[in-house]
Amino acid sequence: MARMTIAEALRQAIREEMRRDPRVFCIGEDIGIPGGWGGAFTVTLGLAEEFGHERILDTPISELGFTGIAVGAAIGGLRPIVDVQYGDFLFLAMDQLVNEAAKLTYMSGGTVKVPLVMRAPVGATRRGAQHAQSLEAFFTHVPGLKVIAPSTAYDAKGLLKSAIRDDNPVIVFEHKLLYGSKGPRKEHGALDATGEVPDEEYLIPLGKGIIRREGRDVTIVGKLLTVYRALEAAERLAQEGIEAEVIDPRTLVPLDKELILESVRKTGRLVIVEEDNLTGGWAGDIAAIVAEEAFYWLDAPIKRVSAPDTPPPFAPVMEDFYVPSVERVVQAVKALF
Amino acid sequence: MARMTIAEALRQAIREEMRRDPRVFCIGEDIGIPGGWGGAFTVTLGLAEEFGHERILDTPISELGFTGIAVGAAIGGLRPIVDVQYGDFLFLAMDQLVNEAAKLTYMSGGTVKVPLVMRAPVGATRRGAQHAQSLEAFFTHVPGLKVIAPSTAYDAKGLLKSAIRDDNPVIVFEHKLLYGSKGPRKEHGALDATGEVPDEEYLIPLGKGIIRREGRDVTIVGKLLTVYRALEAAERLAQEGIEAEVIDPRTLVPLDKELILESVRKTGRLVIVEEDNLTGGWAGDIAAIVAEEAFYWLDAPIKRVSAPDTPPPFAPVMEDFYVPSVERVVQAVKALF
Amino acid sequence: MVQVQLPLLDMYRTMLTIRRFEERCNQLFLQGRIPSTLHLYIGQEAVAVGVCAHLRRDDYVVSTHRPHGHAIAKGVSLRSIMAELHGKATGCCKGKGGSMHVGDMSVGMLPAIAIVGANIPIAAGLALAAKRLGTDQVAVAFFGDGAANEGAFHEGLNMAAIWDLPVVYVCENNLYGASTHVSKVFKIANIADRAAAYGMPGVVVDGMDVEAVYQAAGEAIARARSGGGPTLIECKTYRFVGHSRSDPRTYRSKEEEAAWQARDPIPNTAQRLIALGLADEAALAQIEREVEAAVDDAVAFAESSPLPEPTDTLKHVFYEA
Amino acid sequence: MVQVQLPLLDMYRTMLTIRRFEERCNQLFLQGRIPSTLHLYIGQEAVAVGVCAHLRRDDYVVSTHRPHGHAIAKGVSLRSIMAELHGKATGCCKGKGGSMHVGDMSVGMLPAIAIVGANIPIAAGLALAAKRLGTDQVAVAFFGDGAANEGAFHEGLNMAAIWDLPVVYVCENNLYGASTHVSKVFKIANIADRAAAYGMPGVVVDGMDVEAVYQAAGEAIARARSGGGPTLIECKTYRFVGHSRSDPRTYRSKEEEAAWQARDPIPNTAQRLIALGLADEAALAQIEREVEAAVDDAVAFAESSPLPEPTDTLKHVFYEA
Ligand SMILES: Cc1ncc(C[n+]2csc(CCOP(=O)(O)OP(=O)(O)O)c2C)c(N)n1
Ligand SMILES: Cc1ncc(C[n+]2csc(CCOP(=O)(O)OP(=O)(O)O)c2C)c(N)n1
Ligand SMILES: [Mg+2]
Ligand SMILES: [Mg+2]
Repeated sequence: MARMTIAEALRQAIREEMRRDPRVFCIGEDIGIPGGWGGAFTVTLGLAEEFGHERILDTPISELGFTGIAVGAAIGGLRPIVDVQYGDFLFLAMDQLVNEAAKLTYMSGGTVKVPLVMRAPVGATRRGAQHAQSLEAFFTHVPGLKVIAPSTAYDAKGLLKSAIRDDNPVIVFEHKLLYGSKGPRKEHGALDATGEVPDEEYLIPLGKGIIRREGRDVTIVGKLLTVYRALEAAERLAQEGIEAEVIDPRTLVPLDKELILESVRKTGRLVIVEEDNLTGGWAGDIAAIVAEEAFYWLDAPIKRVSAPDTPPPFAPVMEDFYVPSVERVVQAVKALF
Repeated sequence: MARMTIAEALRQAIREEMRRDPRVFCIGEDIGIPGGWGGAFTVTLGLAEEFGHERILDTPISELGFTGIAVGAAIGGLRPIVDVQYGDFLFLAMDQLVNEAAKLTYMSGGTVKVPLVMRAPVGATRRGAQHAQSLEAFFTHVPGLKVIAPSTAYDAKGLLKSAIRDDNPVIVFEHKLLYGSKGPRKEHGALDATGEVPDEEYLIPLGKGIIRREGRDVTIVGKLLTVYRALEAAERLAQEGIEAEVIDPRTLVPLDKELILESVRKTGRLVIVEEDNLTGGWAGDIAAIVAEEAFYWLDAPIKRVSAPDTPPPFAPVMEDFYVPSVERVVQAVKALF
Repeated sequence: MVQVQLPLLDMYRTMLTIRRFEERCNQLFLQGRIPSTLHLYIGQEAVAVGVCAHLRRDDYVVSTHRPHGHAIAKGVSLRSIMAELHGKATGCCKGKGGSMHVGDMSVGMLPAIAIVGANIPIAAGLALAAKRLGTDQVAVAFFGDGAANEGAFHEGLNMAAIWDLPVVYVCENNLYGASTHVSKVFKIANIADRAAAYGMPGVVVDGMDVEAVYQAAGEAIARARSGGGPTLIECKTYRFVGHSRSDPRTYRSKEEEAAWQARDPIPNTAQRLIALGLADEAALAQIEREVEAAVDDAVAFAESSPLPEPTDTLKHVFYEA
Repeated sequence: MVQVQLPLLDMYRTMLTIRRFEERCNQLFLQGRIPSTLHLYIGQEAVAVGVCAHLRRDDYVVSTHRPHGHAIAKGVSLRSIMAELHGKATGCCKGKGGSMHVGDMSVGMLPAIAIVGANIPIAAGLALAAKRLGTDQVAVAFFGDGAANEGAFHEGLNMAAIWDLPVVYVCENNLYGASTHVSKVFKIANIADRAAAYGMPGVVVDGMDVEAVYQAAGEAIARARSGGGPTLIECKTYRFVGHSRSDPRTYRSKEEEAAWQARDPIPNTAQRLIALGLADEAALAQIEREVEAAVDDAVAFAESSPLPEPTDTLKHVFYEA
């Protein structure tokens, strides 16, 4: 067992998979430059020293292009791990992800495989509207893509390793405030998401959620940063006698629907918390599933605690209003009783 | 009054607004070429003859670029109407739409305006995975964009005119099977969506939905093509004694939420029908709103009738399975009783 | 110029196969026997054939919305293409793809990409894989003049150049992107000149002359295969038919069409074969019959093939080993 | 070369203002008094200043993640920039934008665009509007070497060229895109050479020499304003500081930095001013004091300004007349 940050856990996953399989390589901006930062959040730091610059491949600033190159490389027999410095830049690469990566297996009648991993940092961190968005809902909506969203170091490692071995395109959303990036890349307001990671190899299968806290009164579903908000809210609610069950799906596609449904069937109440904008968010999907499949078990309306329908603002005082707070989660839950 | 197709109604709206306001212009691929088609679905046919090639501006195949040019032109005082030949190509222009067009007003503290209209054809029409997608959910999720989805000629004209006069970016989704494009651009399987359009000028305000059919037993919400599927299903259900109310929101952002909530409060049952993929679709959002805000009026689970979570397949026999059928709507409704 | 042994007779046969195959497609389409839309390659056959004549089975081709010619030249079976166009379960994409996505990776033809320009970085990626795996495979991307104005062209060519990837970019400049003439969207005369922006060699070739295409492609492919990096080849060509189904082509003149028709590579190559003594009229007639028979066979195969099950829609979203 | 009357003293003052303003920003940042991250322009001042010296108030500038220098050169008030960096309600974007989005349309400076390359087509659009409205305004897009590898560069420059738009593209080649040296991502020596791919004039300029920048920009802006179309100007320059907050710059050598520092446009211009008899030491000292005072004033304004209300978050999603 070793205690490590999510950034370290991701790095270890990449290192182990690169050692295990020579076809695995990383491609992105500023990921392997000697003297550089190992990507925007240090995840690939030091890997070029071990694997060389062919396998930690620094690119021009050409998100559409290098994503397309990764698609081709994946089809050609490699296993690329692509990254963008901020999730917001995925909009530039969206054609390659949605129209090509996600569809080529299907369009080919199942003969072509595209084993590609796309890593993207999300979340608001004082940088304003173009470096802060949560992108999950744009991609959970795309058939042919798998989507993971690890919130602990243990999960980050186990899920990323599974993603790398998967024969399909997998998008990994990583929250900037959870990385635990150090030194100059440390983030203001970051949470301590360090955790124990076993020394022996392990994988976490895609599609398995986890109950982070058990409770009988209400189900709170969170992902990434909002798992922590939900847990904190649960502690506060417990003091008032409300026992919340907190679920972290970890994988968004394929979704561990049963875990959520079972919990709601037990608690009868559901609050979904995410950092993304309310309208069209992933939370709506969870609400819709439950409203269809666990309707008769519900004792109260389903609540979503999301960011408002605005772009992420810059000023800290507004950003703090934008990002769902523990207080908002507590209030939403209490409104159900 | 004149009977016209949606393509004609859109063309008339553009013509009237271009006559009214010299700042309005069209920009896109193959929209004004002499001897050409007037865009992929004839909407701009003949307009270059009246307005010249500066105002019906044919572009290179550069979706990101000409969308960005439209953003700049809008800020600079013009009122661009941009189009892509198929909605699927919006993924190439997504950065300009999401990161720039939608956010510049906000990022500037409300001082910059971006009066831009983006027109995009959607829907499956025997062309396979890259020319068939429904794109609505990708854009209703973006704060700062308005989104309209007209399903009749009357609405198409009135809404597009409002969109052109709006000081914000508005995305217009148009269904290929509803255009009524003629001659060589006629679509197989097209519906007759011709309708009466008044001779005198009218506008339809953004944000006002409409009840297409009244009923007391169940609310069916559709948009674009699925409004027609819902209406047909309603006729069949009526024969079995179930009176469905069919709602067409027409504008997706801002949404006429009250119209839907009121209807559900009356009927106690809700089915949402859309051509898009189930997971992450717009239908989920409607379900979530109702599960939160009209929960105590619901007598049954909320049902979504959507395309399955697959890319659009090519073979007609599979495409027909993919696109929600009247039969599926009927079954979904009956399952609620 | 290097003297090469031209497989001219083979190339003639392949060009003719593409031509006859597509003429038949068009007929079937007009009769309502194949659905959807078709982007025919008629007129441009010398390009696909001149290039693919150099390719090994394991080399890659990445094509566009107009892929039939490339697919045939790369060796995808006529049967499986025709069945795909019919939306049959026996199609090269099991009916999932359709005309714009025909392909068959077992002969190195990726299902075609109908997003203009999107195939350009993908081809670079295939080349990157080949280079990294040390296979000496080459990737070829075909694309039109229109595609050269997409951002994907810029980003893809630049990375191909800086990493010396074994990829050949073949721009088929047929003067039009849909209805739009190149003069409206380029201020430069030769798209090949854009290669200089990436430090890549660029060459202009007469795309109606299969021998010229063969020559230029041979050099570029040899360079790519031997580690010399990418090339941009611009082939000046022309589609004799509409952009897609039932395009009346009123955006261009009959004179222009006639001038290009006069340069039709198929009769011209026939004449060359005779002039060079590589074939006589009888041999050509024999080829014609064989090609017709192959097309007939493909149609018969397609028509007698089963439809997919409706629920097959749900298959192949994810890859299964 | 055309002889121009150089506003050298004004340009010196503006360069110095940018320098002192940003040095102060950096201090405040390190003290934790301004949040977020900063991309400082220190070292590149001659570019913004040499270009903007030609611009009218109603001309447009569209900038990047590194916009302070462009904003100051275009005339955005120091107070409103500093307040924006502090996240105050009095900021030029009311606290909604932050460092990467400073701008003020009342002086023609669009809120900066922090998506690398995305400002390039937007500038072409502003130019299109100016041309159509007949205002003879010019738009300038500043961007880095890194941006020249984005698809937006390709698509934007091509359309600017084919439509003869009044736009000037100023590529500030400071040798690095973040930590990546240009030699890793370009196979060509001069980015300006890419202009040829679009049929546009391209020029290389010493970006450390404000007079040279002024000269080249003057020609390009005059050409644009008079209907002669766009130009790509590549300014060879260098940022003396890190890419963003607390960048240890370990990807480049101290020698390289020192060599460029020796070409610092601010002391060099000071010397020129003295040599040309346009200023003496006393006058320069006076400018220095005035600049310091203006920066002090901006900081005082920012610090004493009110914060936005948390619920202001909900305002300005849509435009209200
Ligand atoms: C990104 C994108 N934009 C637009 C289209 C619609 N479209 C299909 S083919 C075509 C013209 C392509 O021109 P070119 O690249 O010259 O190829 P050609 O059709 O001449 O073979 C267009 C605009 C598309 N498929 N993809
Ligand atoms: C589309 C996009 N990709 C990546 C980034 C992250 N990023 C910010 S600045 C930068 C380097 C930009 O280099 P260059 O264009 O040379 O400008 P410079 O920073 O040198 O001024 C990068 C990669 C971004 N903001 N936008
Ligand atoms: Mg063409
Ligand atoms: Mg740079």
